[in-house]
Amino acid sequence: MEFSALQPIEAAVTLSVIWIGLGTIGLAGMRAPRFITGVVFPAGALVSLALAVTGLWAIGAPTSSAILPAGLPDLPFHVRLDALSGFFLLLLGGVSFGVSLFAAGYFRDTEPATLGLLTLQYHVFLASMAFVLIADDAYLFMVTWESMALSSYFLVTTEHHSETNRRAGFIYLLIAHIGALGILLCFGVLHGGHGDYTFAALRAADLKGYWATVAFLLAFFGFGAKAGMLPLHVWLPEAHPAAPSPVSALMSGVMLKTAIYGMVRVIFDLIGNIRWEWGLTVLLFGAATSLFGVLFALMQHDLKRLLAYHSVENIGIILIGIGLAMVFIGSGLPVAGALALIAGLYHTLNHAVFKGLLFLGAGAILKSTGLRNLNEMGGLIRYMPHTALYFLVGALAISALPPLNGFVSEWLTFQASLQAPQLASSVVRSLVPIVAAVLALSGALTGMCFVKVYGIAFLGQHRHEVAVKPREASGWERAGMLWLAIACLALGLLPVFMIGEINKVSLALTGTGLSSEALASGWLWLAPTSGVQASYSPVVFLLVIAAVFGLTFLLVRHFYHGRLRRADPWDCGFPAQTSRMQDSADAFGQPIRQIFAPAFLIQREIPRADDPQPVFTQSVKDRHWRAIYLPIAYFTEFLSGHVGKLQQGRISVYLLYSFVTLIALLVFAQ
Amino acid sequence: MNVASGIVFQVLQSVLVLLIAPLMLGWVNQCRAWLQNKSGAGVWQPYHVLHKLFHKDAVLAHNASPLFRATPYILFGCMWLAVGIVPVLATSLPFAPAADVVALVGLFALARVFVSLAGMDVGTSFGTLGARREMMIGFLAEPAMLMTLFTASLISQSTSLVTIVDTLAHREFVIYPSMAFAAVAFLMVLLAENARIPIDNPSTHLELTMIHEAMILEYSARHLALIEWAASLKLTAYITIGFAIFMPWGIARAGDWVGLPIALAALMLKLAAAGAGLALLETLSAKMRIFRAPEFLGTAFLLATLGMLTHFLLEI
Amino acid sequence: MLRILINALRTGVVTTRYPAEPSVPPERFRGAPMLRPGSGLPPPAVCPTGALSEHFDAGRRHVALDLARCVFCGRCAEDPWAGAVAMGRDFELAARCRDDLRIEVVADDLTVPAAELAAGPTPDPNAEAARAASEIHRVLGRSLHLRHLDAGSCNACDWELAALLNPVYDVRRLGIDFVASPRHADGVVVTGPVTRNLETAVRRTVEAVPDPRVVIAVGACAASGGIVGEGYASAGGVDRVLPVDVYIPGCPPRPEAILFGILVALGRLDARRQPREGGRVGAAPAVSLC
Amino acid sequence: MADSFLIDALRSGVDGSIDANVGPRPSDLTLRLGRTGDLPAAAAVLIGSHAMALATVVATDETATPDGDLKVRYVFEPIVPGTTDRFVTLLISVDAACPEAPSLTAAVPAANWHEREMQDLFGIVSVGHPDPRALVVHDGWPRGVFPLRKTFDGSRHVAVEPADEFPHLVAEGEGVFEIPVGPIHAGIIEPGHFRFTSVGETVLHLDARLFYTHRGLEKRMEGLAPLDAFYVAERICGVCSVAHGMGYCEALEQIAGVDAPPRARIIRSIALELERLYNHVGDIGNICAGAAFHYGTATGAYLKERLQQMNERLAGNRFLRGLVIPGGARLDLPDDLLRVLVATLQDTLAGLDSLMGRIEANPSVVDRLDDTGVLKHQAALDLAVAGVAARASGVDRDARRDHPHGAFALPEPPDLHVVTVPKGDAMARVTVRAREARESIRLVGEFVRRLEPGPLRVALAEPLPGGRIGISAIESARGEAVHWLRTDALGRVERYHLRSPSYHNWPAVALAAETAIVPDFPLVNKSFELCYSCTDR
Repeated sequence: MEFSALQPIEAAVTLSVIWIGLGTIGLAGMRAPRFITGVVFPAGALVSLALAVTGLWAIGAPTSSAILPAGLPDLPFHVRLDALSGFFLLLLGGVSFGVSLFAAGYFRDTEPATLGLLTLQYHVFLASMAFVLIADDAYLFMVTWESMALSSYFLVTTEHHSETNRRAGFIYLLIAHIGALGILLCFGVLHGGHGDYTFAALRAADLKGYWATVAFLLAFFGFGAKAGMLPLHVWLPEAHPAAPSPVSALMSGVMLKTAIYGMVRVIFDLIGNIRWEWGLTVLLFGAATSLFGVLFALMQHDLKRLLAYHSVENIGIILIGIGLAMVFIGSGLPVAGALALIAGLYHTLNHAVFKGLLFLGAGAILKSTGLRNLNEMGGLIRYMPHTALYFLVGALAISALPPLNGFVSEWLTFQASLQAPQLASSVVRSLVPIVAAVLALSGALTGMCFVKVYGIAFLGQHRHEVAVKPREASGWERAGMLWLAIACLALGLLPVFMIGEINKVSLALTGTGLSSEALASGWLWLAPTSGVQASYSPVVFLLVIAAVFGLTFLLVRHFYHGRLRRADPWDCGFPAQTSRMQDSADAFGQPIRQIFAPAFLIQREIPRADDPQPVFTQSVKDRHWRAIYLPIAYFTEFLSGHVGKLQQGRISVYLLYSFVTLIALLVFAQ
Repeated sequence: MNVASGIVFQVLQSVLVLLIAPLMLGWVNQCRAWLQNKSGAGVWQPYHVLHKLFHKDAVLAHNASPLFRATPYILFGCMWLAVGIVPVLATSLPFAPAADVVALVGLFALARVFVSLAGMDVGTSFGTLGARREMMIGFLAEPAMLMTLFTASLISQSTSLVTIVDTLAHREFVIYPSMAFAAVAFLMVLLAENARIPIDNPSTHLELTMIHEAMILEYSARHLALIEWAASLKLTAYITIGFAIFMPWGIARAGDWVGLPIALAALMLKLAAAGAGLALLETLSAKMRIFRAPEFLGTAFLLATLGMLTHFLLEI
Repeated sequence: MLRILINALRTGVVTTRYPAEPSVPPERFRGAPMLRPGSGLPPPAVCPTGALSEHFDAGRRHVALDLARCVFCGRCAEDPWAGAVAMGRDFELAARCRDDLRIEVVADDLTVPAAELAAGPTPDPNAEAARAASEIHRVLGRSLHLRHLDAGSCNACDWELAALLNPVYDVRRLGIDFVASPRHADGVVVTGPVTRNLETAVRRTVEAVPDPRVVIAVGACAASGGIVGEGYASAGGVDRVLPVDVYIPGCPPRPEAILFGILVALGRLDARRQPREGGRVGAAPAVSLC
Repeated sequence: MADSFLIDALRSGVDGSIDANVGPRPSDLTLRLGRTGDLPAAAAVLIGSHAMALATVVATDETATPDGDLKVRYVFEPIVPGTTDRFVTLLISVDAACPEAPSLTAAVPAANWHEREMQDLFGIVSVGHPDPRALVVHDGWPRGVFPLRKTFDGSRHVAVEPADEFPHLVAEGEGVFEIPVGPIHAGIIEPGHFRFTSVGETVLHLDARLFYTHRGLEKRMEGLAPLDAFYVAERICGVCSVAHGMGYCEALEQIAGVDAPPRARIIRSIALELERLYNHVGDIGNICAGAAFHYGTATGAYLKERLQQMNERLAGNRFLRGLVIPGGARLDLPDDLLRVLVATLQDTLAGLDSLMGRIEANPSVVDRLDDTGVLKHQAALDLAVAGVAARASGVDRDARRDHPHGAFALPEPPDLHVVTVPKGDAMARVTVRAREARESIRLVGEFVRRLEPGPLRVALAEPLPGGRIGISAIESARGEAVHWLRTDALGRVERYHLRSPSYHNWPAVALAAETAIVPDFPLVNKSFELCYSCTDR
């Protein structure tokens, strides 16, 4: 009875505050690491679960909002929880549950001092993400946005003694703030100088002429920078690997999604009346991002960097979905738009789940072997079978293979793109399929990349002569991975339920959802438009394959026999086989290097034929550095000559700037 | 649709295709032998081979993982599902809604990923080398395949094969330029995906040049049998997909019992022709350099996309 | 392109029908030597591979010819022994047992019909081997995949094996094929005397073949060491390294001879060991399993 | 005269003494170096200023003789077309107690394997050799045991010992991996181990390890009566049976001081050309197999089969064994067989032309062959590459012209057109083979026309004169093979050495392969089509 009075928003706020509380407890109790790993993190995990439930609840429930008893004088914090926020809270809670469980095992061997701080930053990070999702005014949004950036920065630089990590952190924060400024200005434009900064006001404000487009562009690039969209992605492959693996999982899995949330919130909700030109922009940037992301992922032999580049790719795929939605809505096809939006959001969720899982898997490997370089791994399936299984699920999911979840969202995206014929402009109509082609290509390339990852890391012979045999991950860690693996399966096998939920989001956001017949087709059959047009049933899929598997197995045993003899691998009669005689990660990527050579910046030295000690070296770099960032760097250097006083290169200073700008705007607004 | 008849059709087709797939392979080999002035092993040889392989004792590498042992069964399952979904004889298939063309491509991708992983499992140079090449071919073939199928699906406004067949088969004959492009692209993809010349040489004896063979060098006995059978199923599946999209004539409508014998006859004729054509292609041309393969499949991809564009620009 | 098709069709199928129809080698062909009992038989020293041997039993000179060693050079059939030894045209010499390849005649007594003097140890019908052979026939009878194994041959035998795949012989028509991996194979055809440098490889390859499997020794070198014999670099025959199911004499055996041998190994044909003109002696088909 | 000029040049080139005498053949020259250290300098003079190439290197164990030393003969031959048929031998004496000889490899790359082989079989250390790894003897061969020393009993089997891994030469670097292939290959091919290092498909380095088929045949022949040893020589290699048998015979006939009668010479040459013909035709077919061009494979195999069936009718053996015999020819070619021969060659010619037409008209095949496995002209010269491989890289060498044998040694030899193509890639080697096959058909026709009735063979003295050396060079299907034979005091074979063309060509294959990608290696290999068995012996 008491509970029924409780609003989702209150629950959400409370839970986020509990997180902060847990963080402080962790800082306080840094003397007792066992307590932190054994209690605090599991507790945080439970909070995550509760938050997920709240989110699910909020999607169904009517929008609830509140005003926090905090904030600046006569500038209170507004919070609001609608279906969209609910969906993202669900994502945040669901993923962080698994990650926190994993962390409980993962951080066991961290030295207490670090652990205490880490716990604080970790939970503050979670809480600020939660607040970003429920913030209902630009002010609170920016504050939490910044604290999210800051806490994640500190997490990235946890191993701050390593130069590369510090550099990574610096680049991260730099680009994060370029983004933040974009967002800030966008709010400024939306605000247009009257009313206050509650989203309600911004929503009400109608922009005349090109100002709407300006706002869109600012929001797009502002959030794009955070999401790791091309060409603002360069921080991502630096920062994510640097962080401890659970944090990488959170950053890739959840934090990027807050950027997606912001994008959707601002463009669909605050700006409103979308134009298809905007959609096209998003679409094209999305396509480019996904293709480049996967191409660079294929070039990596550092597992975590590789995963980070895949985050770039998946952000691209999500953007394709959202872009399609905007194109359709912009050209007056709300139903198709809803389909595309649902595809985009569903992929947001899926990517959160499987990327979280994969980063946790990478963490497990790193912890038990101390390796990040694929060229030194191999044969891990024989030492860590559980991790191998969970990682396989994640790998299949990200490779968009049926019957797992990655495939569902890509399938929906394809279905959305096949609505193209309804479009009026023949140019857009024929551009959409090309984007679909790019999507197909990057999907296939992802498959190749994860065959490389899995085959080289888990299969074959162990390349790296480790003193101690790699150990299987601990119970907590396995629990975390198992949760996410199950999520991958569930989202893959029973997509209809989740799509129903997201449909509510779309209804709340755009006013339209899927067609009635699409929803009529029952839990078994996924038919986004109508059964006649397209349908897909993962369950039947899985059942048939499983049935044939079992049947053949039994029949072969029954009619013939199961005799088996173990022998050495076939070696052309040459006994001395070494682990050096299997493809390396770089070798596996070689065809791609060859085919897409123009995309990369390759330096290589090939030994001469008659060289007595031939040595081969090569490095593959990201063109964007040379093309965009170095010029800017030179320019800033040139500037810093003049405004050296401002340019201290210290993070605090940058933070100061952005806060000052923020306050200034607010004051000016008063 | 009458459920009972549907199930009968489904079972009938699944079993039939399962049984004639090796025959298809035998027929292709026989034609190739004839074109090489040989008397050939006869069309039934694949069955003898399968029979023998099932009888033999399997040999497994010491370090082979469960994944390695499971793969043949998974592969077989995937391919059988594929042929169960494609309307070969009739369009009334209860399983058909389980996967549209996109899901079908996904299915093949799943199989390819597993066989590649199995190739890398034991950790020999040939296995990994084969897996690398297979994935290289795969990632190029997959989008091309998707584009081809999209082009086909645009005409019937549906990605479900059943609908495509129903619309294309039972309407007055029209030649779509987009379909012409798509057909050529599809043929190229078919050759690549089934490890045929000019991409791969199914009868090669040189490890260094192998693609598909290299991955399964470690397999023996029943595992090998399943893989071979799955390969023939894959070939049949691709060819029947081709029929379903580009020459769906003769495929019986839902629950049309009278149409069944005609459908069967038509299928046999079409398969025989396709097999002979395949053998001829393989005799006429040589295998191309491994790095020409991307060009080849790139061309297929462009052709398919071109087909789609022509559809948008000319046919709407 | 079209020209290829036309050429192919114009040429038509050129494959032989052997073994369905017997094949007659040209008259200069040097097949199994035929020893005529008589004093004219050549001394062992004549033979470059030591295939000829003689021993005296009860004052009688026994001359024996080991077909496994013979390289069919025809030197023992040249003057002055042309009368005593003639090169026959029989090429279907494959046998399951080394001893079946021994021809022995009494040189200086014509009263005793040579056939009864099959002094060579009469092979006892080995039940185990018989069962093995029957299983091989049952499992591999209609599809035999072979792995070629060059154990140091002079490549003549290898070329003849390769010739089995050419349009004229096309062994595939008999369900026989050569495969890339021993894992896919049902047996190995070994050529060459097994050199020291290949001994390990030979063992490993046969080990890699799934059961049931056959080992076929093709050519004089593989069967006995042939012209190479035993030496610091050669084991002198495959059976010194691993058990052999069928020996195919010849230097090199012609493709049809190899084909015959393979079919014998499969139990699809019987080794033809019945007495011939000139006292070729051996076990009857029934007992040719050892 | 030329000799004195050459000798003076050498004398001025080296510090130690040189005593020169004629031999083994009247036209040849043997120069005994007083100081072994002079060897590189002397070799430099021959190769540099006198345009010669290394023909063969023969070591002999003469510890039993009064000299009580080991001797090494470095045989050189002129490579300028049209110079006289001659061999120049540099003879050095190596102390049996500490057997060391200076390495020529730096100056003469072709000497590389010869010196490594010497090291394995005679224990003669070549000082300063860049790559002194074992070549002929493999894993676990006992230390200090040298099979070709006279004291070693070649008839006893040396057991295989477990050994630590052979130090293959591989490339290093991030992501570099190795592809080991062989010794047991997937196809019906001879055994050899190839170790590629690569990142993906491009070959960074190739290290080939051969001599798996080393049967110790040279040792096997020692102590045999030369007439018995002939049957071994004929069986060193299957597809070079005629060439090697004939080479041995010519060396033997030199020692015996007899000449094979004209009819026999012509029959030998017919056999030699037939061997070349079926090899070339078969190789073209196999190259098509390498490119997976099934029509070409089948047609080539069919043409080859028809030729081999004809061989069987002519010689009673599909590899023409038993046609050649020391002292002449063993079998005559009566007119009816000659008619068969001419007829078969006619439709072989037609078939070959049609096949080549199909290949050249088929872009997919030509694309595979063009620029595949290029062997540079200079590399071919440095490595003294022989035969088709050399001529396809624009090196104009052909033993039939440079060292006339068989019918070419007759008073008025038939004119021979030596085919050369500059490009050095697989296509060039195919072209050379095709043209040479046509040339062979033409030559056989001419031989048949010249065939006069006459005796087939002359008797050789029994026993043969002792302590004599015979040397001969035969243009086999794969190029010039150099035979070196010496009889002992009792007229038995004391030492026989065969330097097959493949022996010099193998290093070239490794070189050419590094210009190609991994999956093209089989094609490159087939385009060279070398024998393992005559290399390993």
